[in-house]
Amino acid sequence: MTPLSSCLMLSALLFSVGFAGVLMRRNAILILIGIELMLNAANLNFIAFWRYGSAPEALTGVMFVIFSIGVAAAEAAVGLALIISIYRHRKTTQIDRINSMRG
Amino acid sequence: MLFTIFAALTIAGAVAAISLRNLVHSVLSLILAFAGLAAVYLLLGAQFIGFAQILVYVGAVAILIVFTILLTRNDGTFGTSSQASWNLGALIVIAVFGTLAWTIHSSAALQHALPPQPEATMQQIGTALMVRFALPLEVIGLLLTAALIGAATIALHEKQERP
Amino acid sequence: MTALAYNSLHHASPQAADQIFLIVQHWIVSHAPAGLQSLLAILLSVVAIVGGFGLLFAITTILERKGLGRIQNRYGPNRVGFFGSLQPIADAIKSLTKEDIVPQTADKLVHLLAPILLVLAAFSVYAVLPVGRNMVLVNLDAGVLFFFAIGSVTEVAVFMAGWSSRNKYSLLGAMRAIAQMISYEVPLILSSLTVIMATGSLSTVTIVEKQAGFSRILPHWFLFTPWGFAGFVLFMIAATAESNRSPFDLPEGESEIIAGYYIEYSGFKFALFFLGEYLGMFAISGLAITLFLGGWNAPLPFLTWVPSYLWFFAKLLTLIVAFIWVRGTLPRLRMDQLMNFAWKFMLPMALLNLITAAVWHFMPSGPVRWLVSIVLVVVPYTLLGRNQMHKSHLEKRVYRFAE
Amino acid sequence: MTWIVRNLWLIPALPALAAGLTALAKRHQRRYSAALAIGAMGLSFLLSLCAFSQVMLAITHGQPSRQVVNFPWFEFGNQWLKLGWMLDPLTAIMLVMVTFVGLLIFIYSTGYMAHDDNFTRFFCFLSLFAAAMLGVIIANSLLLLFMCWELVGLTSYLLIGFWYHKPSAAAAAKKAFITTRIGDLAFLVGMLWLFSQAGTLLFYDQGAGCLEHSALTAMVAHLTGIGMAASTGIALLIFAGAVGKSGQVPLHVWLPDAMEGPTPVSALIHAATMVAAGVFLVARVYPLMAAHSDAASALSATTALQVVTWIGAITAVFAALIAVAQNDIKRILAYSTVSQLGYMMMGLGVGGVAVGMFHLITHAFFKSLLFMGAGSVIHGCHEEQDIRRMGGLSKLMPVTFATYAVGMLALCGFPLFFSGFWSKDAILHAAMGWSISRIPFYLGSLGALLTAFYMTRQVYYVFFGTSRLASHHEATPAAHTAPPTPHESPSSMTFPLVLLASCAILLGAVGTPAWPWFDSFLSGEAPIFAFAGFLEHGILPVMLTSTLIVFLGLALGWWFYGRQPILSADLPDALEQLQPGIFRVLQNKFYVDELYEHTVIRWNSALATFSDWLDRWVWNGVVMTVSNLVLGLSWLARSTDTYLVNTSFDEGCNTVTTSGKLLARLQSGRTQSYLRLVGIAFAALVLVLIWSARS
Repeated sequence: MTPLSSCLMLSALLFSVGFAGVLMRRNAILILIGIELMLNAANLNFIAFWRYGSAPEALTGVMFVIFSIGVAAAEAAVGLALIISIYRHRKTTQIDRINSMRG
Repeated sequence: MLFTIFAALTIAGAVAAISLRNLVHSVLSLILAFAGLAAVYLLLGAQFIGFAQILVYVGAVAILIVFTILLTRNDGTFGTSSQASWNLGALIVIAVFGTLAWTIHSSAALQHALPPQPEATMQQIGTALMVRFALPLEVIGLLLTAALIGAATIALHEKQERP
Repeated sequence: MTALAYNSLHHASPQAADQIFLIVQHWIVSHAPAGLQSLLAILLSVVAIVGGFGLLFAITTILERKGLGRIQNRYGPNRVGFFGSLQPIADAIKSLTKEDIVPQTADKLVHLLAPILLVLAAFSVYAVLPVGRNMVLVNLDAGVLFFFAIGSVTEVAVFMAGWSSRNKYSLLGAMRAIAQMISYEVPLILSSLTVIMATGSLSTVTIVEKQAGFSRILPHWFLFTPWGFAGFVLFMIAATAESNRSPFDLPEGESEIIAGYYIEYSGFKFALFFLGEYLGMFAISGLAITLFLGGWNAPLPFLTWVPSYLWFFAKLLTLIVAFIWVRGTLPRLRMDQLMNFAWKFMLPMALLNLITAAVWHFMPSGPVRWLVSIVLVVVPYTLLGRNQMHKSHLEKRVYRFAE
Repeated sequence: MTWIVRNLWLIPALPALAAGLTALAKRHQRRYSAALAIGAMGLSFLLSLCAFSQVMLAITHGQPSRQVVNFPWFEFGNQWLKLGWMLDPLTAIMLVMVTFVGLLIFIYSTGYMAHDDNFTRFFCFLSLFAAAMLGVIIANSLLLLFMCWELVGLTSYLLIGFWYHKPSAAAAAKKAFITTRIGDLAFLVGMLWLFSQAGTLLFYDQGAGCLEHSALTAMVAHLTGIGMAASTGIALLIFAGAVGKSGQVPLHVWLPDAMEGPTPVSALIHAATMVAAGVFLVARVYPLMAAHSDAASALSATTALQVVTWIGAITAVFAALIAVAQNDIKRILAYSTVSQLGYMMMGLGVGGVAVGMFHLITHAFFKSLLFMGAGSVIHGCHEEQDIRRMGGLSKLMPVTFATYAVGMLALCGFPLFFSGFWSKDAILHAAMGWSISRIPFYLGSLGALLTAFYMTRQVYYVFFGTSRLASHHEATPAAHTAPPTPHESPSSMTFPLVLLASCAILLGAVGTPAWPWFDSFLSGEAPIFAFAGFLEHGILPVMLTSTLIVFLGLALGWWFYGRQPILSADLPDALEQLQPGIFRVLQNKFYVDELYEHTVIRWNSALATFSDWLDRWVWNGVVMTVSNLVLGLSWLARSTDTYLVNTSFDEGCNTVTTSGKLLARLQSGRTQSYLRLVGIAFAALVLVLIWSARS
């Protein structure tokens, strides 16, 4: 296994674990945790491709991750604010009880 | 060797984060996963990203999640979904991971020779951010400001509704 | 701590006193087997840091107790040793031999891990602090970033301690501490950004080197620029809040929430917390010295023969004495005052200070530059301060919960 | 065309602007609103002086004295309706008079209204009035004149009813508005007739105006069904408007009641300017009034002018008779105004524009002087208006007394030194030479006698004898115990009095027979100074006669009221002791109000009741029948809709709803199920891509 593929495998595993958290847990906060893990897996991919890919001096991967981290911070802030707001109205953070958008 | 240790730490933290029943334990495990990932970044030579990972994820996002957990009363009935949907979810996750793993394994992009450690000094990153990526940086700044105000608005509204 | 340092040793023999620790380290390492030499060098440095700052911790405790005693018109500890000078040893023995009590409902693992994580994080940041010429554990390219990143781990440790104790005072104290630390981290980082802008580097070593030299008698410290002075004051205020010291000691205010997040800790774990707190204070003071006070550089041109590490520790002790003095003088703030101060005064001032630094950078040197920069610092300070003073309207506190 | 002619519109526009700005002012911004109104008026006065000097220059240089500016307003059909303004001697003299008197009255009002809560509203209305009045004066179109005329009526209504919380004031305002409306209706009809005849409402439009030769000839030639020339009919209808506005018999009833308004209003509107607008209107359309066919004798007066003369003469005597028996200081002056307006009409009828207008101008000055003097008296006597309860004021209010005496002598026509003498003399002289009849001359002389008499009576009541104010206040349960002493008014009120008094004396000089400047100015000629003017036919006898008449009136007044000081307010009048029956008739104004009450108003209400009945039973029945018919039709339509159209449509809708519900099952609202689908889709997509790449 080359270093790149091991990095990618770690990323895939991390992504799958995060995805499992999103699919298999019902608490909104845990789902958010899963999403954070998936985002981190994506970041790892960028860094891995920057490290082992071609033209690393352009720093594209690093830049991408910097912005990704910024966006993730914003996402976490807004997501958690939404969870607090939902909790205030529905007295629950269980995602399967929040189905007012049901058709 | 080091990579394997940190990778194992990351995965262990991640698995614990999504499977532990206590939410605070979950977050603490998540911090472990983040820290492990930061170490992986350092191993890969991305010093700035590694420290930024710790600063943002451990120092901010995790603390934010902790605040949310403490601000919402979790009555203990949370946990996994019903058995059927749990099985279905597990199946889908395994399918996704299988496809990903198979794709990585069979990818032709991995046949390159190992390149030397690239340079990513702070000087370079700073120059790139300030020159080539100045506009995205501004946009991120705007986004963060908007998110800050938005989050505060969402979480702080309805002052009058309280009797 | 590598070949570069080694080389400089031999060519700079007049400064043997300055480099004595490096010479000793090198001598010890040269007797070890070749494969373990680098590891041993690092280990020796770590031991030196732990030992040195541990000793400083002991000195500071007795200094603080005696100093506070004098300020409060009493003697302080005066029974153990000469005028109570051996009190730290007695304290250490006491805390090591006391029973370690863990509450029945506590989350035992987290309860145990919290003080360890705190002390680990506190020690880790010393890795990038240059305590003397060539005396830094690792010269990281992103040293300041490393410092702040590891510093933020402290918050996690505090939360772990507060939450795992299953005590409402602990939890309240922890939440207060985290809120306070996050709030003051913003002005802290922003005020240090001015120095990073001025030097163009995140490396602590480079920053110190940029402050070497003198123009006539005045050293090239950033303290002696308008933005540097303002940044230093802001930094020190934020540092006081970061290390939970008076007047920002709400998280552990004895009269309000008993002792905050370490209420349920006793014996050795409590001593670890105590150690961690003080180490954090030393570290952030060390960073202040590095950023604004010229690091290990001598303050006057004719004093350069004094060993560099002595200068560092002299400056550190000065700052510690200032901390003790402030603690003995100022009363504690209220929570809302604390937050208002952080967001309505410190943050705007730090942001404006960034602009001041930029103006300073782009203007030609001369008295006009001084004048403009001083105006840019003093006018917002006056206006913001006035604004804060006049807004002291008293009204009923409104408590909000996420109900 | 000079600057002032092009920008003549500024003169009314400035007060209008001031009125608009004052309307926006807050109630407490008194100083601001007063300054605004007075400033605008002062500017208008300056502009008017410019205009006046422009006309003077034109006359001395022998240029045409009339200049007009016309502009199209809107298009209807294939015609343009045009409006415009003009500057001619008549306009110029009126502009100066109105702005000057208006300015003085504005200044006077700041003192008189100082304690009123609605100070700003008052100045807003006053400014609006001034704007409208100036608009009337400069209008070169009967339509524009009519619009401003109606605005004048509106502001008059607003100002009479200024103290609307007083029921009498509100009623007076209503009365004034409705009574003048009768005249204005005739005016409107006349205007429409004029438009249908002449095709334009512009007075002068380079030969095409309705007052110019071609249009007049056409109208004179056009005979109506009853054998009267169209021009005569139109002139009479327009004159009816003037009768209403100028308070001529039989539409005079509103003017005395209008004294309910604040005294500056009475002085400005109901003495100096607005009521004179009727006279001005007649003067303006004088070519129409005097238009006669070439066949008729040029010397004999036209029917329209005869009517004007008779109405004027009757009004002059009628109102003077009533004035003799009134006790309210302002009411006496009001009837005197009606009487003097009659003189002006008579002057227009018998002597032409110059004679009537000269009296208008002199009257404007001395009558506003008298009104403001009366206001000063009322102000000084703490809102007392009954002359029987005054007395002895000559010592307490010396300035007011002196100026009032000047105004009174001018009104009486005291010989030689007062302007009223010359203007009245001109009218009497013209009346004596009237070709139709001598009766107007005799009526005018009688009026002059009565004028001198009732003014003497008033002055004796008000200024001589002892103060009778206290007795009145003892009779009423007043809060304050000490009887109030009358006091002199503030300088803002006395200053205009003095200025007006000097004008009332000096103005006579411009219209003496020796130097008929006024006459020649109006006709656009340079004046000639010649003592020989006195020696012209009939001048000296008439002067002597009128002097005798005036002295007789003054002597009679002294005989009845001045011989013995009036001691008590409750004593009956000297005339009443002599002839109680006649006095009562006069005091009740010949019962004209009662006559109207029992005739016109009663008929009107009967008609209204009948209309109401018609409305309720006849028209309503028709409407109800139609509506029931429509209801029946709509019921039919609804049935069709419900049972035919809706059923099929409902079926379609149900189908759509059912299918929508089926589709909605896909959307469970649970995020996790969506994500599961996303996961499956992702895996499937990757597999498909790889598989397709392989094959």
